[in-house]
Amino acid sequence: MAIIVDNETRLVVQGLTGSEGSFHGTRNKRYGTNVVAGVTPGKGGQDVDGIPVFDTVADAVAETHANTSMIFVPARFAADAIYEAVDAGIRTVICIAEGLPAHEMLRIYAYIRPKGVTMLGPNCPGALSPGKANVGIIPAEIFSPGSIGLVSRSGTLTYQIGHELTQLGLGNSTIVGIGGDPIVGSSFVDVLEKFEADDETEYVVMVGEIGGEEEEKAARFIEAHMTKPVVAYIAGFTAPPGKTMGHAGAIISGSSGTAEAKKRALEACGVRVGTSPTEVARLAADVAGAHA
Amino acid sequence: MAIIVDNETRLVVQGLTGSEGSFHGTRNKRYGTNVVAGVTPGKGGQDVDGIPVFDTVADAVAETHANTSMIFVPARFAADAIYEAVDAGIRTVICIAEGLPAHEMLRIYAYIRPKGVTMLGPNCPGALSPGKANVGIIPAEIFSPGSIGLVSRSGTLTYQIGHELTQLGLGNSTIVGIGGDPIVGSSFVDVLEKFEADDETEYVVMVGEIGGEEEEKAARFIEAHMTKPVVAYIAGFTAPPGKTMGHAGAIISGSSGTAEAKKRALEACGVRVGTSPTEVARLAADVAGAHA
Amino acid sequence: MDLYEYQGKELSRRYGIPVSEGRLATTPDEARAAAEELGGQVVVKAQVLTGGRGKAGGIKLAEGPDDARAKAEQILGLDIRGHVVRKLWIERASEIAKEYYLSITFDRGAKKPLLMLTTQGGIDIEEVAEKSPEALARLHVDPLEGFQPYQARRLIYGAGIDDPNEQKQVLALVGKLYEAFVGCDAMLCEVNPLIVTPQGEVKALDSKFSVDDNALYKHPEIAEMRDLDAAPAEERAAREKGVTYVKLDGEVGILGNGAGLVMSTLDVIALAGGRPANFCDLGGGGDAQGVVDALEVIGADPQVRSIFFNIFGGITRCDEVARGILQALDRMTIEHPIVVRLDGTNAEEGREILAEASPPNLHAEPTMLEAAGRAVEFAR
Amino acid sequence: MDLYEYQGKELSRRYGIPVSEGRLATTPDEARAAAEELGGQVVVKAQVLTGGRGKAGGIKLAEGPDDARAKAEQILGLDIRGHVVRKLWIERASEIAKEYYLSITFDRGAKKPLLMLTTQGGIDIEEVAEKSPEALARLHVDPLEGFQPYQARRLIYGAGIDDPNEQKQVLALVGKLYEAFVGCDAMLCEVNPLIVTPQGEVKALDSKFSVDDNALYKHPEIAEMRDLDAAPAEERAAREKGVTYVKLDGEVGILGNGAGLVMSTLDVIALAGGRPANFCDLGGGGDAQGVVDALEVIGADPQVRSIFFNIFGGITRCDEVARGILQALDRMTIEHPIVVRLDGTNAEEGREILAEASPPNLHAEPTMLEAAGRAVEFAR
Repeated sequence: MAIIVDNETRLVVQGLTGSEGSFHGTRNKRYGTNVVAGVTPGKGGQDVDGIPVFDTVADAVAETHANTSMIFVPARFAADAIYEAVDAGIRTVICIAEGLPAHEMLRIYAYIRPKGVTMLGPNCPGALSPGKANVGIIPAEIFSPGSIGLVSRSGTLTYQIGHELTQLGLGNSTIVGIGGDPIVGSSFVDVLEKFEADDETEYVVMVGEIGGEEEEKAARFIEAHMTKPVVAYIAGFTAPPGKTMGHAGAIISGSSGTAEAKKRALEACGVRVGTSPTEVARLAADVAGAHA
Repeated sequence: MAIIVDNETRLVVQGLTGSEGSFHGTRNKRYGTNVVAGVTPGKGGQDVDGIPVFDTVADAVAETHANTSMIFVPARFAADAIYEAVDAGIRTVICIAEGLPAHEMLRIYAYIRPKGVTMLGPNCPGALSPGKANVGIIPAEIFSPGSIGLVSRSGTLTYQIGHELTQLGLGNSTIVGIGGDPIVGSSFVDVLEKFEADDETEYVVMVGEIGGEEEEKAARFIEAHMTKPVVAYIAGFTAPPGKTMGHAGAIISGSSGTAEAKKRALEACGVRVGTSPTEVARLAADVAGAHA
Repeated sequence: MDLYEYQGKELSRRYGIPVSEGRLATTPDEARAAAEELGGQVVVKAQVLTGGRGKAGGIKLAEGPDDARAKAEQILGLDIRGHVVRKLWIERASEIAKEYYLSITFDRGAKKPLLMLTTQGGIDIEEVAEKSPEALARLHVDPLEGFQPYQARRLIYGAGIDDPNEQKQVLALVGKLYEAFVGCDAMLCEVNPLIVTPQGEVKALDSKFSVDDNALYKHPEIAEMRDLDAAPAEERAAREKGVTYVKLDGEVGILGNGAGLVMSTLDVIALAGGRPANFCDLGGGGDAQGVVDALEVIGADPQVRSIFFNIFGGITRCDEVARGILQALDRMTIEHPIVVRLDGTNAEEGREILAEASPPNLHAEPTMLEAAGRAVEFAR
Repeated sequence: MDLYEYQGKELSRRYGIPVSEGRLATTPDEARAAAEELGGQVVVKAQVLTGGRGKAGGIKLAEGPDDARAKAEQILGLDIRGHVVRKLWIERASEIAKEYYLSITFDRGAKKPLLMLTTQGGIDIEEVAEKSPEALARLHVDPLEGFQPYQARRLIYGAGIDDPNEQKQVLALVGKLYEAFVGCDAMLCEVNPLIVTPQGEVKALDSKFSVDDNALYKHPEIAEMRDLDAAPAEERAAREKGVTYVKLDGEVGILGNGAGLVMSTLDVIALAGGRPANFCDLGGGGDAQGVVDALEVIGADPQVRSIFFNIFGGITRCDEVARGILQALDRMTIEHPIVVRLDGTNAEEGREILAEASPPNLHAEPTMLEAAGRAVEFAR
């Protein structure tokens, strides 16, 4: 089964004819993802590496029954692209594009949530279900199929941890990058809920970072609702208070949202927390070994 | 059981201290409606005929567990009042106030619909479940308890038909005035659906008028989903095309929306249509007699 | 509230929608002066709140000032579907390569604004919708999402506009029209035709705005645009008195409370073999002054031969209405027979009050059907 | 992007929020002239992008022009929490009867804007929230619903403001502040204190705006408000080069790709017993110029003793990064030892490229932990 992307995924790439869109779109296709369409206004009728391009998402959905969209358009067109996808009936939106104004994302979140649309991002690396589908920019060669669900706010940190897992012989059901912006379409809790329900996932590794309170919420959710073991990693123990560290998500306000506070919250809910990517991978191996 | 208002109704009146609000609020209370609170900003702590007044709906809900709101504030404050009620957790909003801008109502409708809130109006006479509760301005003395559900876009026309039913010895489960504005919170279909599910309702009388396409939609709904007999009345057979007849709802555009077209649509779906209030009451009596 | 073309264009201009330059004129001399100011060819356009101006001779091309004066003379005073032309819009003539149609309406069924665009503009849109529905691109806008550029793109591709330069202009124009639609609390914004000039410029050649009466309090500058002289005299008089009145063709004057009941009363009069002379709704009121006002308006219609007063008391109390009727008859002289039906709240008391006073030309009837029959008899 | 008080007040004024009249001054003489223009008592306020100005002596009352000049001399050049005062806001002094607090923030957890109001203004809001939470009225705004007056009423009653005249002014002010919040794409709009004068007038005495960097393209006039001189020199240099750089206190210079990985790298350095000198994220890039730019910024920090180059290739390809490093070393002289860890996309190729060239001060390590240990050793 896996979550978010799998063999049932029929992908439309919004912005397929752009340089990044075509690079990653065709890369996803070569991986085996069922990339059925691209959308670029004014370029309907063309194709990119055999993938037909349409003027509108509605046309793409009508012709190809696309059910998932990957968004690779410039920031100022991204909100429009997300609305277009959702209104055309797309059920899963993966927004790689970054730089969306937070107020726009606020409205998008409020708009799509009651519709039951699954969204990752903006500013996220996408989702990869090894052996099934890769939607986004995650380097698939680092990962192998397996039973660990991996969810993270960060891109390269995810790859680092995935790499360490692979080296210990552990594979993944799905790797999910939720994105580091202040408002993203899916929270840790949203993804943990899906992992809990997924029959291919047996354990979960959660990769958080300083700022916000999503890790704390995840801790409470894990304690209350999860039967599958979760181990966690939090980045930013040495980040000084009040400094912005690149991710808009990683702003510390007051004492809440620190790595230490998050670690304590998770441990209080029975989640083991590693202090380095290497350690969290070993914890995951422990858990997997204990349950094997 | 009845629908929309009944013995479970705990009513808060927004605008209770105004002249209309106090007149109808206390009238509803005397009828037996459980009027638990009023709201008028700045008048919290006062009371109207023993009904406590609060500054905000949130306070009223916290103190009195109100679950239904009747809105009696001037038009330009009505949208705010509706949002206040819904955000305070009120599940049934009955907006007697008229004159709401249509664009505001458009946004309200889109906002409350996914929340599952039941709304009647704006510009509606309210709902009456004889012997249980009366919320609004319907003169209860015309009606008696019984098994006919009555739903209408018009106020006085409803009273006329109710009066004719009563004279034939027929009573009502609930009388619902949905309001005549271009955008109202509940359509005929919404109310028919509730009547179909209500165990006290055995037959339904629907009172429509020219304009729009709600009666046509209702016809299709009745054919597809209703087991209970429905008879209908449509006002406006002699209304000339293109003239506005008071209700904003009653504007004819082109050939659709005429009384004749609505009558044909209903009859095509097996609904008997009376040509006068008297005839529709007789049809209802026929149906009730046949099923008795 | 419907706006004239020139008012709609004024609003369009405020929202950045390209329109031609023009001047308002109410006399041939003003039309001449306007044409002089504008220079070159101008179009003289009757300003009336109805369609079909072109076919009725209300739109004419003029070669220059003198010709504009002459054309204005021909058009002023024309009766177009019952509307007498009293104002002209003189605007710089446009070259037309293509005629499109664009509108935003309030779709009450879907409870969403509806965008429509077709390249078959300039004619009746119902005809396009009926004969070649595939040529009419339609799209609803979710009111919480608001306008998004993709909606305009779907319309443009759907309607088959394929020139990139036109696409770009129409894209911008749809966004601005939607802004105007929301910003003015409009129920309808229609541009027909939306033209493309031989130079590829896209422009609104006509403009039809209809604004929500309930929202006029937010837009005093639009409220001021109301042309009080445009409505028939009797409807104007009624409006001033707060009575909803629509003139019809028959002989039975009708007065009731509530639009639904009054419409039903019209139908019942027709069923009884008569013809209603008007629609007149007292609304929730029914006090003496309201009754006087309504009776004055109805009585002023020379076609009226009898009056049917049909009241069902809800908030309106029948005893008050009865007193109102008596006071009204005191204050004014009504020649016609008046048939009164009172029911609902305090109906008994109301009937007693009338029976006691029993004015000579007033006839009480117990039911709506009987009362209608009587009123029709009197009108014969 | 944080705005200065005077900039926030400029935006406040645009949205109709009452603020005191004032002038900007960068020298004592300008402060004197400003005070003269304004007349009467003025307040001389340090403009710095940090809090605690009052306690640090950055806000002073002046009796007139000469006094304003004197006070300006005292304040200009002050170091307030690491921010040197270079600008002053001279504003007409206000009499203060009460000090309230009002803010709108972006609540990332609730994914909604959060309104907060308390009558205990003027001090640290976290303190109020902690010590008397019941005094702090809080309410979320649904972004699709937008601001509605009832929200302001709930705040006002919740905070216990009971003077009707104040209620009315605060009601209007909350609405305007929300308009500003949405209209400017702000992440924070804070008024502390919101004062009530002895005459009962409600006014924003301070103003803190923080605007979403991602939305600045919509607001060129706000984008222009950015004070390039406010950030530390090295961060400024980095920004100009498109590198995300934050100066820290340690000795190990750090360079990586992706904020999460770099934060993790900082932690791993600390675990290995070292102290990171900076946070530096190359982002998705990693071409030669990016590497040069980043190395220049890091190398300019005199505290740096070694550099840890931690790359995990995703979109970034390790071979390109390796070439970038070599080109950078060609173009500039780096004295410090550089430890490089390459993994992910094309890591093999990257390592080979480095091994082949093997510049003297460059040390490749296979894992992040080992590399961190080595970099810390070099920094000792």
